[in-house]
Amino acid sequence: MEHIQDQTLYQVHLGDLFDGPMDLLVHLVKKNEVDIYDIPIASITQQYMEYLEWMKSVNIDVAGEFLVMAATLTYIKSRMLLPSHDEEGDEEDPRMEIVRPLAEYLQFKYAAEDLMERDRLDWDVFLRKGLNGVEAWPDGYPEGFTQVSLFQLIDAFQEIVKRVSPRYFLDVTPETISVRNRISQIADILEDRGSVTFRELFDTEVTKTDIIVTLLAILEMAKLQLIRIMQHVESGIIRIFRG
Amino acid sequence: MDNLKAIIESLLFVAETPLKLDKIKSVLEVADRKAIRDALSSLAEEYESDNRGFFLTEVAGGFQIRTRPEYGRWIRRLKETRPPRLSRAGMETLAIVAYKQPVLRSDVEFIRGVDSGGTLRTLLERGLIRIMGRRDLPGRPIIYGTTRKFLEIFDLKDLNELPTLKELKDLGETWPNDSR
Amino acid sequence: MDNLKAIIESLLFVAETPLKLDKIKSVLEVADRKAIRDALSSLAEEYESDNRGFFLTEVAGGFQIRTRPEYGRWIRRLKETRPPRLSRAGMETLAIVAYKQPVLRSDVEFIRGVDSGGTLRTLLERGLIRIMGRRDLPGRPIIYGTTRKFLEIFDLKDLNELPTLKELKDLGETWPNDSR
Repeated sequence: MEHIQDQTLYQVHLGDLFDGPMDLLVHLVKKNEVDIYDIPIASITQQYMEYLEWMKSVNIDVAGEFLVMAATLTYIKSRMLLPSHDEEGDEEDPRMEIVRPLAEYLQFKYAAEDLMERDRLDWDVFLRKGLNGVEAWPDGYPEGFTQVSLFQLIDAFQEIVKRVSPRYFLDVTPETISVRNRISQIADILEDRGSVTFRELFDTEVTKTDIIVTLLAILEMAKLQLIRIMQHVESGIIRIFRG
Repeated sequence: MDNLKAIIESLLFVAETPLKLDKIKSVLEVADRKAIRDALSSLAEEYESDNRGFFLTEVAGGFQIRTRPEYGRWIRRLKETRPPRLSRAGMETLAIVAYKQPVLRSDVEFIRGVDSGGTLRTLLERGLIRIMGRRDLPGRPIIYGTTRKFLEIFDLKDLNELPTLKELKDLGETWPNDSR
Repeated sequence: MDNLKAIIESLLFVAETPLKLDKIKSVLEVADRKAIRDALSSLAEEYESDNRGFFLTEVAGGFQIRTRPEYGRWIRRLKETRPPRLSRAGMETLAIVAYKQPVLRSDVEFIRGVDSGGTLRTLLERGLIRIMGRRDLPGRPIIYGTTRKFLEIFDLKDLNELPTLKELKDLGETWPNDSR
């Protein structure tokens, strides 16, 4: 038993060393100092495989993404071995399948480095903050109150869910949120103007989903008697009033 | 050390409590107390003669830059427009209203398991929630929803920006080496 | 108003987030935007010429006083700041969101080639990215973008200030640091 425990203790994830197959590939291409547009695919594939083998040998859990990339590399290697069917050589270099995503990924690696080189707040530059508000700020806030951000609101939400059953929130889905959002918007319009024509509420809709969402919002509001829906006897225009 | 005065000024600027001379001495590893003291007086004089919006004062055994009292009224005006602070109960209640609106007080209390009348009233007063109408039920209970001010304060374009539980769960755990 | 410059300076001194010109205008009830702008540039110049320990910068759509980067090491000593560790994965993901926004989780994962849920969540919790809305696709997937805090932390006036991505043809000449 102890032996097994030891093994799991030393288990490392390949992802801890490399963030993913792209990251490993960048490392190999860099180590070999080759042009990414002219990757010696056979040699890189071999090194990639050796790396995976080494990882397995030291008990590292190789994630699926690494295997997918291994398959892609092997496939490209085999395509390189086949003679080109197109005499004029118009056929695309099979390596492009990996070069394009690699180049794009590299762009963002550089961009991340550029960001790190800027004068970062709370590392290179600092603000004046966290004063307990004695000077110039005499009327402070009551104790026990904190300033809020969206994530704190979401945190509060998750806390409640942990405490009570998640089933109270089963009705919170992207679809119902969009209906709730529309209800809120219609309430805004009615607060500002008192009433609105049925038609107007659909004027800005662009997609079919939007139209359905607006319709569901109106129905829900009518059910809760937040609105009254009236039709003009002569013109036939339907108008929505605050309930 | 070059720029001793400017470095001390930057320390004073970020210090959250009055900065003791010995603290400056140890941070900068400067042996000469007099050099620090000279830099401090020269900063104090410059703030006076240059008519800065702040001054250097010796308080509670240390040095601190403070805004001039005569500008207090403007600073209070600035601070009044800040987002409100909310208690834990306030956040919870607001989260329930945001996610479950249009919602009744009894729904909120059923979920939270505690009386929430006072919290709802506070949220109403702060303009974060509003009365959308009344249910056709005994006692005509109030229906609550969030306001435009709520969206502004939480920097939301609309309620569609609220993630669902499932979506939060799908994102999985944070990376351990990223969380402080 | 007398002392407009000094009053604005005191506001900048206490503001916790970059102060927008319009905010200064409304707090001070000054109609003249140019007077405010002049006061701001004159403050910025004075901080330079007087060799102050801080400088005035325009960031995230507002103005803010910050300590000079060359004194960062002393302030870190004072505050005993530990490196604000965002992992390489975090920085990569942040860069992708910054440049490709509005962006879906699946777009990020396509580029990085790995699951990025946990990293996105970390960035959300740190307030560096935000949920911008949802795409009109099955499952209404969340759209991500960067926040004002992102601009503040990386000293950017706005997103247009992000340096352009390196041309693909230039890649491979220099290599990103392998900080492994």
